[in-house]
Amino acid sequence: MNIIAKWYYRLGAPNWFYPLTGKMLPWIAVIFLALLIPGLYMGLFTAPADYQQGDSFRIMYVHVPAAWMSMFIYFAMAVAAVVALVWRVRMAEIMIISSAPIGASFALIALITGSLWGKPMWGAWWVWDARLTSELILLFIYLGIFALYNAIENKQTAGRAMSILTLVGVVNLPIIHYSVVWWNTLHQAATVSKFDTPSIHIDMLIPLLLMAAAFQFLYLWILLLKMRANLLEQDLHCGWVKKIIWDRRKAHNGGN
Amino acid sequence: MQEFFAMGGYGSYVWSAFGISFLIILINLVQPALQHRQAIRDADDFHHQEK
Amino acid sequence: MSSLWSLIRRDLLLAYRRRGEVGNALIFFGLVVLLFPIGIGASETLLAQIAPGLIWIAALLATLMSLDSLFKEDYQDGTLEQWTLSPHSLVAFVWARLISHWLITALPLVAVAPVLALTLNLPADAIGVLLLSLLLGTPVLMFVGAIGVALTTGLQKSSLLLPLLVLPFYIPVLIFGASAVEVSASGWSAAGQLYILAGLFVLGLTLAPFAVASALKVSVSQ
Amino acid sequence: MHYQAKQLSCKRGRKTLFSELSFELQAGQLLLIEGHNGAGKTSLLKLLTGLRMPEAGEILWQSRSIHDAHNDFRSKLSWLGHQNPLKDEQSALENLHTLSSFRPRNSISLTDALQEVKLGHAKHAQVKTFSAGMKRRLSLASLLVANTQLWILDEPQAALDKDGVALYESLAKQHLENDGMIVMTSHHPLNLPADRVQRLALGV
Repeated sequence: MNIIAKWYYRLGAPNWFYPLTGKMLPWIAVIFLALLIPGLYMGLFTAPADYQQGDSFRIMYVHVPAAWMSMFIYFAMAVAAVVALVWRVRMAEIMIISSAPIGASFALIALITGSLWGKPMWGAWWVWDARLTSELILLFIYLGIFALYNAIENKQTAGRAMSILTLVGVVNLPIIHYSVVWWNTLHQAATVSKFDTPSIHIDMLIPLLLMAAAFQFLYLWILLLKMRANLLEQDLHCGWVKKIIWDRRKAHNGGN
Repeated sequence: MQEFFAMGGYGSYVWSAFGISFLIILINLVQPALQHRQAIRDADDFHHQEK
Repeated sequence: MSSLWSLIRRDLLLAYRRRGEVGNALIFFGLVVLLFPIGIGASETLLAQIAPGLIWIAALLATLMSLDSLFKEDYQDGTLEQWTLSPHSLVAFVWARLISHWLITALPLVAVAPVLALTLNLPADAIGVLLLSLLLGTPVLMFVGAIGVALTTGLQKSSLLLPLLVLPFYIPVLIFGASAVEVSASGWSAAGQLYILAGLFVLGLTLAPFAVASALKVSVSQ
Repeated sequence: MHYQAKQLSCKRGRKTLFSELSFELQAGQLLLIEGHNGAGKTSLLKLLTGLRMPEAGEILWQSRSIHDAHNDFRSKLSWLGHQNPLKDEQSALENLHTLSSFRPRNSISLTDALQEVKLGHAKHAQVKTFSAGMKRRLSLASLLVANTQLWILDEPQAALDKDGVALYESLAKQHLENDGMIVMTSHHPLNLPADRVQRLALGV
């Protein structure tokens, strides 16, 4: 079995996945902070203020990465859904249910920061802008996926039902987005789209890329935390959890 | 230092935006940790009886 | 393989023998439309302005309400299991069931819509486009909604889950349906919107049954 | 023709219903699955029919997995669950016609099948007016009109009176004699030739 298949197979086994990700967590957290701190520093302080929006444009440094992440996480979930449905990999289903709340949180961040960014410029907390509206719909799709999984007791069927819904969602997302964009142009005076990042100056771009990379590792960090918790919760009665408990107890007893 | 917080008059918007965002992120980090600790405790109880 | 038509005929026969239930979606449609003038006030100009969106939203909600009974009975009495285990493809069963359900519940909605449109003072020349947009749109609502129904059929408690799962996917149909009527009400041609609706129609009718079939297989394995 | 299960295991929620369950069934044999309620009988039947995938193990028909795409398992299987797949507003004949459309047909006509299960007189009556025993017999009639080899039945004698049970036993005997196979769950004692019956206890 070549190396990729071996990895792929072992990654699917909880008793291998749980300890391995346990070791990876600290490193991911460190990389996240290493990207976040400079990104925040440059975004808030050194990047020049925008000639039009002044300093309120700095909200972009959390709004835009969050919006990108909410889309990225959904497509990652869609890939996991294909894996879960075609090869019946349970770990992929755990990844989807663990990613859904994270995606919803990023969508919520994008919505809140979007309205905070819009308030000083147009005086309204909520603007039916194409991007904000499709972000709101994406939030509802995330909540739907989460609600479906929790409504079904048998986790095996819940995982498959959720994977199907995720795939149906990924087919619909582009359609929803473009119909909302079209609907927006119909109902609003044709102004430049409000959320296009302004013609970006290089010192403005670097913090944005840093923040985007930081959010990627943040997602990975929360995802692994969530997956380990869900896995442990679901496999409470399994042998591999018993082994982990006994190892912890041995280490604990050995300690004192 | 004072004008730094003012953020050119938009201070309340910028800081509340960053504040709320990191609050949501914090919740997303704390919740799985609590869930994990609770799962460990449940597993401990379950596997304890079967000494 | 019993042909598609014999399946549809059986469903229609069954619906005919249960005439009582069939009118529910229709009554709901009329009621929702009735609520708006009462709630928003019956000034002609205002009503005429919101009429297109209002009729479409009422039709959308009525279709959604009628979807609950799509597979529930077959799931409970075991017919769905018989279908899943038969050598015939489940997609054919889904096709037949959705067509017959559309004929039973959605077609009456489309027939009644012009009358309601007149009560809302919709300009007469928009009625034609209203009918066409509903004829193209309600099947998509039904086929896409059926995916949500199939996913939640296995649940004992009929919760509010179905609208939460399905409404986001109704948005494109609502956008183009309502604007087709609105544009034609103010005299312009609604060809663009209707073509897109036709596109959604074809997409829905060809892809959705496969998703419905695999969702039913999941619900049956509960 | 043989039907085999190897090291099946199935979980409901966190409880393991059964594991390492295996059996082998030849033509002309009956597998009787016994066990108290909640022991997982119906879950096992869902695995055996292929409605649900087992956590571990596999089920073979003609030594090929029943989930194999090009496997004729489903055209050789008749399934009857706990409920009767009947529509109250249809007559007995209409219901039987629908049920017969699910499986490849054999030469027995619908009316003969109804006579065989002693429902000939109620051919055009709506199932709404039927008693539970009559509904069960109507569902059993669907087995007679299908050209299938393997019957998987979940408590076939449920709601049947003494004559009904005797009727079912004769149908089963007849099916086994012409090389049919039956997998069934039951609470009632069953008088069928012992050499043809294999027993499997669950949740013991």
